[in-house]
Amino acid sequence: MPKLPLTHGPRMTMPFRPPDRSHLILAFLGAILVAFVAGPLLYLLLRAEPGSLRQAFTDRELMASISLTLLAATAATLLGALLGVPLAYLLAGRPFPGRTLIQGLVELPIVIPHPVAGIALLLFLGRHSAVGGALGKIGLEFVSHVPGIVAAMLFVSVPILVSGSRVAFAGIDPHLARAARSLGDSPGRCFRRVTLPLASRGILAAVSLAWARAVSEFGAIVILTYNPKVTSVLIFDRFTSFGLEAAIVPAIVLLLIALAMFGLIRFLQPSIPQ
Amino acid sequence: MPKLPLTHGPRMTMPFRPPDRSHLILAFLGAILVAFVAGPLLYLLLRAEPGSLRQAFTDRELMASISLTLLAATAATLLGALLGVPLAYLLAGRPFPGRTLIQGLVELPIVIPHPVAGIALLLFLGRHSAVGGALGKIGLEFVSHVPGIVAAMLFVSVPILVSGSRVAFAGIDPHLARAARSLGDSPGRCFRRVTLPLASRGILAAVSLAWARAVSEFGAIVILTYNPKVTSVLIFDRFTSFGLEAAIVPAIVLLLIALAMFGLIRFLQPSIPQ
Amino acid sequence: MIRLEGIDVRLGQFALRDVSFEIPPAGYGLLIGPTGSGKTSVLEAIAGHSPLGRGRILLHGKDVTAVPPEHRGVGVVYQQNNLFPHLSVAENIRYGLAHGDLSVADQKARVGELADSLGLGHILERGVANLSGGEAQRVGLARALAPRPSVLLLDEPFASLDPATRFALRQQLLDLHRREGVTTLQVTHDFQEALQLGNLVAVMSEGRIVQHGRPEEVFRHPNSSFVARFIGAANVIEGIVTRVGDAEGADRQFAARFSAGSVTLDVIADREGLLNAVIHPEDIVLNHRPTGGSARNQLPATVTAVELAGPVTYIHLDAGYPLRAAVTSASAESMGLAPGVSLFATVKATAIRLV
Amino acid sequence: MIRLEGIDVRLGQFALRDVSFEIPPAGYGLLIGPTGSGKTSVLEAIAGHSPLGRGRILLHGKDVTAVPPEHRGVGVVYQQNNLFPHLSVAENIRYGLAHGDLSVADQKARVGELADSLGLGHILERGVANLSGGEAQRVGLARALAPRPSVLLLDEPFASLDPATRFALRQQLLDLHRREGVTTLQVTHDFQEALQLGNLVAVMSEGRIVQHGRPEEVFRHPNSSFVARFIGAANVIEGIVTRVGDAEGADRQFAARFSAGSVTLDVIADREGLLNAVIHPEDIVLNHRPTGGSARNQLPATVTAVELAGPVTYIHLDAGYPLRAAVTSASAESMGLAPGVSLFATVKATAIRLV
Repeated sequence: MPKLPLTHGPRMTMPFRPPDRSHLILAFLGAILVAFVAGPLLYLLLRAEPGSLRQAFTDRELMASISLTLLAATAATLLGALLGVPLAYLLAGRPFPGRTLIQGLVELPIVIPHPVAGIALLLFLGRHSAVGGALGKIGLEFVSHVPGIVAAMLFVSVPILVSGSRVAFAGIDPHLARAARSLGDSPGRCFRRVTLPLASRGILAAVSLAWARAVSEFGAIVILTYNPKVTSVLIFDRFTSFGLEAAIVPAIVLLLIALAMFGLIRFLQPSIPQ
Repeated sequence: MPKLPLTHGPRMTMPFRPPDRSHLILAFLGAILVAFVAGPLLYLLLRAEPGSLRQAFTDRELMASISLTLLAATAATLLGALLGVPLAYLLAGRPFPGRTLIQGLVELPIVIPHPVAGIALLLFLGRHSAVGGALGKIGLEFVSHVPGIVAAMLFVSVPILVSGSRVAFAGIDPHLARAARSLGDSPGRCFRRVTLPLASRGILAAVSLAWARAVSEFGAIVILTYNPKVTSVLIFDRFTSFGLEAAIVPAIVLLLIALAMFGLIRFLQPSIPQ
Repeated sequence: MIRLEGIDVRLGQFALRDVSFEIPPAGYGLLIGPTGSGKTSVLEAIAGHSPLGRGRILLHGKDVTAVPPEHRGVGVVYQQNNLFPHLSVAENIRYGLAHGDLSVADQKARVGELADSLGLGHILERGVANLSGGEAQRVGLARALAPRPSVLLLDEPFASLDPATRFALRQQLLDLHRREGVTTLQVTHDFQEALQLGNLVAVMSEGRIVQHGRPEEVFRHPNSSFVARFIGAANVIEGIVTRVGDAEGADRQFAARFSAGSVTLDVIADREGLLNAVIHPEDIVLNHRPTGGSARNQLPATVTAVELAGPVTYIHLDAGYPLRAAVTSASAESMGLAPGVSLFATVKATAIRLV
Repeated sequence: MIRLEGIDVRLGQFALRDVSFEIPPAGYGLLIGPTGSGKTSVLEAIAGHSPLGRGRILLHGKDVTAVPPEHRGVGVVYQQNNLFPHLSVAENIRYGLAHGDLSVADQKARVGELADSLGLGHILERGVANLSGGEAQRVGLARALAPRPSVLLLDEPFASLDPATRFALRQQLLDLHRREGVTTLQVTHDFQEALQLGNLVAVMSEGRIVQHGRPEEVFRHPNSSFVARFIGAANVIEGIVTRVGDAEGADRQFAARFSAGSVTLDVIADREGLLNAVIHPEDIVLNHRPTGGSARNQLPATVTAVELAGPVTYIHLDAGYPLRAAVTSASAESMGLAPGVSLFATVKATAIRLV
């Protein structure tokens, strides 16, 4: 895997030169792709009229779904950070038996189709399974309850959280921690004074990206907890129940939230990997 | 963004030391997360019985959905590679006006909720839009047709393809291309003899990851093209029509496909970024 | 022949300004200066990798300013990360031979010839990942020379090597340069290397060439305190020059007095005011007793440190101003020079250069 | 005092084996060797960053083998990437003072004192991102010294600096070492640095110490062809030693003949067989005509290159075997030494060391 992101590469210092002919062909092919991504989003945004957005604010179900989505995503992200950042720190540290396996496991959800994740979570956390049954006895109901939404969101955002934080920790020159130790820091003090401050920006970027991922989740939630509805499920529900037009305003609102988050993430982390 | 993946870090040379107490707390928190990811998947896989898998092969609708999924994903990935690798090459090269904007645009689909992407694509490619109407006249129907599946898969896999390939190109030391030029290579020859061979492994990894992403897509497809059904839509359909038990066998089949792809990707690229 | 005529190059924040020099055919030039002074940028400009804002570049009389890199006939060796990682040693060396009309047999012969000169025969079939630093640089050199370039550009080729490897490679490079007769320009930040290798040296600072000439000339007569300090071989003292006599020689020089703190020296000057006195360590003569005679700059001094450097020993002195004198190691021993010893340091007025 | 007693360290493929040496209190030791010989690993072991397989480490008489890094009282300066990027220069220097019972005023005083010694006063409030290489290393040095460590470890602190900066920093380091009296161990791959700085040098190769002693001693009497070649200052010729007389001295030495190709030399040996002759350049005397007298090793030779190195000039000779002789630059000039000149090179038998 190459390591040099372009924004730090030596080519940055080269002045702009007008492209030659072969570059024009490449640019043409690339432009099709850019248009294919930007076109639909722009087209959707252009459907936003002042009236329709005002209407969105009076749509109680939509507003409730947005609060639910943001709250559940925040809960999933905080829980994920609590469990995932320590794991990332361990994965970035000294090798230990099984490290490669664990790293593979936490990255798995990237390739798991979301309805499959939904089915798997439903089986695992449903009342008939040992785990789900035990958790049900202490009052944690997942299926068709808010904890199910949080669980689905957490499942899909684990790779982002753990890998992002791991890269942030691993990118710190180990000499710095050694220097801090030789200057009198205990391992804990060294973590607080050097490791954490230096990794914090990368961790924050991973947490934001995980939050955005949680907000946009649909496929696993729609199976685990259709009701109460998060916004992505609401969009799907409106679309299947009332048709395309009914889904446009909720879609625009969720798109705007996603764009705002994207802006924040780009600010925290100039180039999103992957 | 830190640049040093752990697998290349200097700590690799340090011998294993037994963890101290603070590490045990971190390991305990991490273990919960690993169990939360691995548990549901293992639980689902344990539901696979020899009989149920034999039954899967006789399930014509399931087999058809798998062929459709694999074919559409392959088409979307090839199309994406054709358009995206040239774009990645340009983005990794000399700065040009608008480069940052274009890079942001192609990364946008990461944060777009998939049902929103589905709605946007439906509007953009539907028969009532200028683009969809024009394409419809030349026989390209998207809504409820296979091209709609390909379009949805392409949309969500663009960031993976472009960013992955861009990082692969940008990771090549620019001195190598300059050395090749000074040794008599024209820009095209230098690309074929040096740049492409060195980037090929990274591009292949990006293409595989994009293909896996396309195979697992659900949220955008379910809105754009419910029928003919790809496997993820079939799982959802079986689940809503016949209940959980009916969805398990298709889910296991798709999970096995995803795991096989994950194994391939890990082989091509030891550590998946993001 | 490499000839730069007043080239300007803009590279982000940094710029080369009005860089001109010429290396004669089959000559060996060195470009030296501190990190960030623009040495590598000059090589990149000659190789054709950065467009000029102004000026032109001639190689063997031909204006190549608008010629793309692949048609300049320039061989380049970078400091590191130089070799194609997906090719073997032999494939790397042969890379530039694919374009000519050489038969495969001739290509192999050329690779073999260079491998022999550089002692690479036993590693030709290896990959390049596990070469030592010295081997990698020799492969890079062979690859650059294989297509018989008319010009060879070397960007600190010895910088990351051990002294012993560096020394051996330097010898091989000199031999090859003599045999292949290719006009060479090497970048270095080590003036010693310039003294050992080059027949022309250009000193750079902040994107400009501040002095150029024969290495010994630059070494003996730095034209500024920057150059004198950078080459690191001389004492540089800042002080005030005042005229003491009316007599003026044909070259407008006059007798003057140089004062820096408690130190006062008789000097020959061509101007007055704030100047730097450059005194080479070997021009400082040490004696236990004051000597008579014509030398009037005789400073009482105390030895602060003794620094053995092979055949010479540097004696660090406190003479009201820190000074470094060079004596042969034999006389350092016979004079019993050690920290704390008091003695007299004598410098002839004509050995003091004011810049 | 730093004392290593037979330490073994395993680091992946690489291992340190049976490393022992001692640096007296307030001494200045140097560890030299080629890249990958294990120099840095020795520092890491002393600082407490890699567990020992065997042996023990004593600092000022105290066994610290099982002591964690933060309680060893060791200051470390790495080659680069040394400073905390999220802290200012002053905060970096003060970092290690947060643990003691120093008042804030005393901490500031200590920072100010070190900043003055190292000329850092004007950049104390800056961030560390835009420091020059020399400034960064001075800040690293100040940070390491601030908590008054009993031991200072330096890992090639000058490696990435320009020669002029390197020279200046070396002076400041020597001054500080004298003033603070801290026992110091520095890693370098440059033997010249060892000659200038240290009072003890240990030469490493492949994880072992192959020679240690006073720098001048190692320079004059390398105990193996590896050391002789590595320090790069001497001619090393491989050949066969055969006894020519029966007489044997008290130290079992005898007269012998050394043959390497067409070269035959009279030598004093203590064993026969395949050995290396080490001849220092300054022990080769050059004359235009053969001289009479007692020196019997007189080789006709041709000058192949002349290499000015400040006060001395190295004359490269072909005497049937390549040789390098050192003469003063003045006599090189007066003798008219230039490539192609034929002359006679004379070496006394007692100046040839066989290893």
